[in-house]
Amino acid sequence: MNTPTIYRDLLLEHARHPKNSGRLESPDLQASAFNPLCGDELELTLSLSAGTIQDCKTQVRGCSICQASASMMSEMILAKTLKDAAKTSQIFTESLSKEAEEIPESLELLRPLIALKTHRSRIKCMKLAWDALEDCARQNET
Amino acid sequence: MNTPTIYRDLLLEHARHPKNSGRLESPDLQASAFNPLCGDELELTLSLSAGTIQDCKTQVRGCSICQASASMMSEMILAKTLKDAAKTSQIFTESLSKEAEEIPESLELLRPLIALKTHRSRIKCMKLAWDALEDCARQNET
Amino acid sequence: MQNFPLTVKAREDFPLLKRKIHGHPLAYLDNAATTQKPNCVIDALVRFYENHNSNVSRGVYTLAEEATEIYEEGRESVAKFIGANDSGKIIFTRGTTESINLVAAAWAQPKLKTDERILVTEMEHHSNLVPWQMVAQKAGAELVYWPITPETGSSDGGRLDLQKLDELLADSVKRKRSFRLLAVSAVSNVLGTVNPIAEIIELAHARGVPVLVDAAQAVARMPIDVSGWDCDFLAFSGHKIYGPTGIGVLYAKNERLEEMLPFQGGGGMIRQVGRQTSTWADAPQKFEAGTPPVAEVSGLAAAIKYLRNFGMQEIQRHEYELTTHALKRFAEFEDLELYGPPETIERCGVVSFNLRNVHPHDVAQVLDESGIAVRAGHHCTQVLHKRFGIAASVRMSFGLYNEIPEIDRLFSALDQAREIFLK
Amino acid sequence: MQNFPLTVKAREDFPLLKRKIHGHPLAYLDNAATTQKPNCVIDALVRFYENHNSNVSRGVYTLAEEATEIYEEGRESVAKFIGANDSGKIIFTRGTTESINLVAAAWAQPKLKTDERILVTEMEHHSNLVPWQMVAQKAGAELVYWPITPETGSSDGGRLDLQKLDELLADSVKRKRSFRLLAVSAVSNVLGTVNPIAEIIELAHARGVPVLVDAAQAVARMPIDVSGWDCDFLAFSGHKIYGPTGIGVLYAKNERLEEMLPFQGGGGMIRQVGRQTSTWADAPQKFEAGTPPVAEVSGLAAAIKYLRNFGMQEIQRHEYELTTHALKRFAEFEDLELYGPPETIERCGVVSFNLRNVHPHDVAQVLDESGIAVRAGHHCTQVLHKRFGIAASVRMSFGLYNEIPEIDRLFSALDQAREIFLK
Ligand SMILES: Cc1ncc(COP(=O)(O)O)c(C=O)c1O
Ligand SMILES: Cc1ncc(COP(=O)(O)O)c(C=O)c1O
Repeated sequence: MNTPTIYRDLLLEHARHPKNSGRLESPDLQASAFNPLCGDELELTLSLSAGTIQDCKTQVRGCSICQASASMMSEMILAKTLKDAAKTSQIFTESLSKEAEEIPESLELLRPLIALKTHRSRIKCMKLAWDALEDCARQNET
Repeated sequence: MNTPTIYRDLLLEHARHPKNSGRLESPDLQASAFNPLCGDELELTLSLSAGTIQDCKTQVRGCSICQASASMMSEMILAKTLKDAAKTSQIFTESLSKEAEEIPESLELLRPLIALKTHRSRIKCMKLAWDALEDCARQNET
Repeated sequence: MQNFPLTVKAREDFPLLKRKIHGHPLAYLDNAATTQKPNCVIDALVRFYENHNSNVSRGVYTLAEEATEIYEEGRESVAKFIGANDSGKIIFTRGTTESINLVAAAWAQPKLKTDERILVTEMEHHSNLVPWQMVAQKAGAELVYWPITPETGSSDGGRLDLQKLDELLADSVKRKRSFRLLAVSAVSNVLGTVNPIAEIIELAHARGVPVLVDAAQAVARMPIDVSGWDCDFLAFSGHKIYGPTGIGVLYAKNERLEEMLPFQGGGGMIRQVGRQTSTWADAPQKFEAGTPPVAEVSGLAAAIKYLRNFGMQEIQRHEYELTTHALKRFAEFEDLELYGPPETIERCGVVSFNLRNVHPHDVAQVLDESGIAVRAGHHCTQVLHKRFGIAASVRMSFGLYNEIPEIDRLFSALDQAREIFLK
Repeated sequence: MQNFPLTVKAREDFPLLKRKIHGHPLAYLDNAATTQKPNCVIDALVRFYENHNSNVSRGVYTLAEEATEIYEEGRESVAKFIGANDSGKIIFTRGTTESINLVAAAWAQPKLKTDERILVTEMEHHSNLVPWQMVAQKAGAELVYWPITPETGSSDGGRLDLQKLDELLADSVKRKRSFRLLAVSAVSNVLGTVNPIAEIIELAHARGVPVLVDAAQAVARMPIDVSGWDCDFLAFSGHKIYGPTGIGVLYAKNERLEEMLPFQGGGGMIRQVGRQTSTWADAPQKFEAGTPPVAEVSGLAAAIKYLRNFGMQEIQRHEYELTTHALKRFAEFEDLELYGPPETIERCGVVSFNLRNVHPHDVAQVLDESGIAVRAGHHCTQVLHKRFGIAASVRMSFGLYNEIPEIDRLFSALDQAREIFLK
């Protein structure tokens, strides 16, 4: 993938052994995301307590990048408020734009993903889990 | 018009003083033709006797080529059977195709027009009167 | 004779302008039909095909990513060029005609009710008339014409009168027969009239009427600002702004985009396809079924870059001076009938006329013999021509490379037409 | 290793094939998405823009006549290429997708009755499915699927069974729910299946059902004979037969042409335009509203000439040998799932597969690192992919310039994918 081996290994590790994989039994929020270009699908289930993400799981049918991103996300958002998690998602989106140069400190964990941003066709794969997260945040607002 | 002056003068003479211009009072057949590219219009009126064209007139709103063609046609078809006239029209059409090299003897009179056939955009102008003639022939058949 | 630094520089960029026609240098004065292409546009096409050609959006390999990038950057450059704040509002089509048909089929048709009407003007191009006729007919509705000001050749001929628009709009409110849409061109392709689009849109919106702007003639001739105008839809063609054929643009503002049903069905515009029903991608992809014209988009982006280098204000000024000169020359001849506003201030780049008692075809052919390319016909505006009581006219229309001597050559060549047909 | 004189000669003609990707020579194996362009096609575009560019049909000056000639000669060369006896049956569109939408809107929609149905196959591209879904939905009608033969990977998987068609047709007669149309592809863009079009049309016509042939994949791969087949409609894209983007073709036979209402409204497709109603030009102009893609037509004509120089039979044989080789290689690997007929005789040029337990995206990206361009995804055939119980697949598809070593490189690079994702 044309990224330093260390990043690649990190991603593959996540893809092979995804964190928080599956479905919560009785989630407070759930959202699906779909990539029309390849048919990949992802379902995110969350449980909340006073606005804070208590538990989360992702069920992924997707490529290694999509799976790794979902796995990393689940690690990052646990114990965050849903609002903060959604904000992280936005910062992640911004850091994937062509112009963005620096990677914000708060996204250090996502560096292996962001390193792949020159592969513009894979951005949607990286974002699928985060799209579902933002969807949950929207649901919670209304 | 890039054709020898003698042809051009012949055409202009016809255009300026068109033969058989106008409308027959009580025609046996009549047909209109229309050029959608420039909005030119032409009306042909014919009187027949036993299949032979007794009289004909054309009412033209068109360019010099369209007018000259109508004028020449009216001269050529008078006293011909409508069938023969329609056949002449078809031979004329063929002689306007890109491939046609020789001008058939029967069309000698139309040589100044046929000489302009390299101007493909003017073919429709040349054919307007003849289209109306073929329309009349079709009406007569049915 | 004035000196045009812009032109002198520009002419070098257009290889076709070097052509000789019947032994004469080409004076290309049919820019309202299509413009010539600068080297940078031709090069963009070649560069795309030689280096980046691939299908867009659906591939993860390098070439496909490059092509997708070129395509989406093209969208962004169009957005910036016409003042749209979001490239998601830019839909690529085949041309102005398809853009307008898209609005007709995907937005107007599903919405139009029998008691509604569509407002058009008498100066519209067939491409901004016939789609509305087709839509209206299917719905059992009708077109209403905003007439042009009456006196041909007089100082107020061939324009759109805002007061008249206000009356039409007020009347429609009174009669409870609302207008579903006002479809109006920014610049007439026959009269050259520059219509007051900002004011038109303001009046129409005050009565709740959305406005589609046919900017086919305007985009190459003046700055466009869809956001400032707040127009609902705007359409134009690549080939009329020094870009390639086969590419056009539809801009739609968000509210309208949301109201639009899909246009054509096929690859790229879907989300999920079931056996009987499907769901749709988001705009703009929703309206772009099938493999898009990627090479053409790269050429269009090159054309836009070229125009921005000159500056649209500069080009506008240039065409203004050419038009002024042409109108001045018309005043010299009694046998020339001029259509449209005789004041340069209200028109740009396009001048149509007739040489009395000579058919426009004959005039154009004689001009061609001197290497001057002008158009003869109804220029796809039969309603307008009928309004003037004529079937056809001769049209000269300018581009950024035209020069005053070319216009003078036209007036000289008209003498030959007089000589041949009127002697 | 075999030697392909055709390929060796052809590769020189395609500038893009000289590109290096990540340091490797490009192996372009995504020809089903779009083909690369030979120099003669690129040159045709440049020549048009540098020498003849002008709008068609409406001008009497020299340039306009040249452009019109180029456009109409392009129509003739397309007619000859697909065996149509009359260029008047050739309608230029934006691509296959638009051609099919044209038939849907101008022919099927006005005719379709609620109790009629449209017959499609499970292997159709979204562009030959979604338009029919849209038409059917508006009419309250439905699609019927002619299923593909069942066993994937077995010797009769992924084909269309003529006996099944006969049953479907007979059943429709019995139930008095006739098919308005059968829409079927000549070659599947995923399975590579070559469908027996002549026999299909014969069966359908015997029951009075018109047939639309989606020839997007077939036209670059085998001789086409619309007259011999007696097909009602045939659609294809320029960009998939080594021609430019932005151009497509719809062939329609006379009976169907006469039944078709206009498609889009605008310049060029009219006869007379009144204030409320208009009349239409004859076919094919009736269906070509707006400024046509003249440059693209000149490029398409150059592509056709290029293909005729090789001979379609020769190209077919070439792709047959490539496909045979690929299928032979597949037999070596247990972890590769192959879709579609495993016999070369029934397929051509397109081979889709999956590496078990590795996502197609990941496979394609690893192949790209070795300079091999293949497609990963559903290839605009979600219905077909669902039929196989998968979301996506990897597709390699050949062009006349591909060589056996490129296919071998792909199989070697698959080892790297195994190494990375399955170790
Ligand atoms: C079988 C088939 N039909 C239709 C299409 C659509 O062609 P286009 O995208 O050029 O309109 C394609 C290719 O994408 C195809 O392979
Ligand atoms: C004002 C106007 N509208 C629409 C069109 C149609 O544009 P196109 O033929 O590129 O679709 C033209 C030009 O032909 C035009 O001048």
